[in-house]
Amino acid sequence: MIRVQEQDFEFGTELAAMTEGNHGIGGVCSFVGLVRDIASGETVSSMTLEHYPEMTEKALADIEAEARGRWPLEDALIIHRYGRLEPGDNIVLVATASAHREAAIEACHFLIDWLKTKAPFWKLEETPDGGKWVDARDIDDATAARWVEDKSAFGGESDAAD
Amino acid sequence: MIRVQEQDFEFGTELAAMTEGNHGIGGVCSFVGLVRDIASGETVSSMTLEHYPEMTEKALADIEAEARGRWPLEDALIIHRYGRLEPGDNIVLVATASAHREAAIEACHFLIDWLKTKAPFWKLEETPDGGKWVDARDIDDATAARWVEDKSAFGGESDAAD
Amino acid sequence: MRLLYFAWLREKAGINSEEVNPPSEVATVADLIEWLKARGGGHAVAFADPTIVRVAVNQEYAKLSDSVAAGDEVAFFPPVTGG
Amino acid sequence: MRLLYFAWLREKAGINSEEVNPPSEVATVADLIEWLKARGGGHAVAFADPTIVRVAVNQEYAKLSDSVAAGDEVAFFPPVTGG
Repeated sequence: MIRVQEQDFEFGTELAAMTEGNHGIGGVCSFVGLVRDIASGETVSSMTLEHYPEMTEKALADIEAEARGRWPLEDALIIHRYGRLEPGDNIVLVATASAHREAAIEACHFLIDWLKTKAPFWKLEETPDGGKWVDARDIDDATAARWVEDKSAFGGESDAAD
Repeated sequence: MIRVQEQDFEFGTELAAMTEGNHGIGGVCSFVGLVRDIASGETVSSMTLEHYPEMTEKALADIEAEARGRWPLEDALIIHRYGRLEPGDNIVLVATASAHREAAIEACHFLIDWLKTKAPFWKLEETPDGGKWVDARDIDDATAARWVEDKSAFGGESDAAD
Repeated sequence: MRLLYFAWLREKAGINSEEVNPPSEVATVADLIEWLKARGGGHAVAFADPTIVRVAVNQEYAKLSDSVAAGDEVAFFPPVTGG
Repeated sequence: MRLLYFAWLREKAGINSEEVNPPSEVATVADLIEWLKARGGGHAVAFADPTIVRVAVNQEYAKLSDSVAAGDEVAFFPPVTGG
């Protein structure tokens, strides 16, 4: 499931909902991204996330479908916020549930890496020097590219087409 | 922080406590292990975790210290339950917080892999055929061994002795 | 053809969205960018370095060589930073 | 010397813990296991295949060649399955 929203989320509630009543789940892996109060050595007072609404939900749904094709998941969840956030605020929640811990962990890792390079969001950080658009980092492309070549143990055995 | 306890935990509360007031955290990765209702094709009605109390806390603290030495973590948490559990019950929570998402994800993955092979717990599954001790799997040793050789980007640059 | 601009491309172009009717020689994303640059002003600044511009055609990521046609929605933006 | 048994080793040995005073020739973990096996009964069953027995001396994982001495706490158990 994917959700794109301005309001906050409560991950205890979200994760409990994933596992509720499904006793085939052996592991749930989650990642929460938060706004830091410092970036590149500068104080950050706020971060505003802009996105491309007509495209975002489709892009996130494609990323979720890719993960479900690669790993045997019982459930997958992506919640991505937009709008103005402050340090300590939640930005994104990714969670994966599987019978097997490796599948849950790898799929969660994959989802957050691909969000970085494939989800149409842009971040404007407010610093003492004014607003600065966060640069995409080459390292993020490299990290995401790993999932194209280095198939995981599960991914390599998957029937899914890539 | 590590905790070894019979009672359940509520991971929303635990994760919120990790990030509360620390705006240097950019990512929190967590893994929850749960009791499945099936194992090796057999129905599991309960799982009883036995442990070695005098050793468990020390072993978990060593594992946590190893992770903190390898990755730049703002916080790390391991909660491991013992006693009689039923399908759907939580067994273990591992959570890591870092300024950087890769550090949080890799450290979380490391912690759960090392718990499998280094934390002195044993699991007795109740099935229609009676009680069965869960075998340690060779795959778990292989997975944990990866962290000895394949140092991560962060781990490889760490000052920590191994 | 509907054009959308995001993040600093939006700021430099000075516009969120616009409807355009490029001439028929504009057949690809690259052609469209050159045509927009030639309009000067904010567009010339926004597209000064096309290598750092990312594009989506009808909400799908596109390459410079991909086709564009009347009725398409074409979005221009910097490399994305989701997550 | 205090001995502890866990999981199926505990069940096979038929005992949780015991105090023992092995002779001075028992210098290593391997020696201790052989001495315990020689006692027969549940211990012989528990230690039938020493390669699948794991050991901790004073709450630290130990190898078969590691030393044991009076006053030590020695625990025997199957490979652990935490997490």
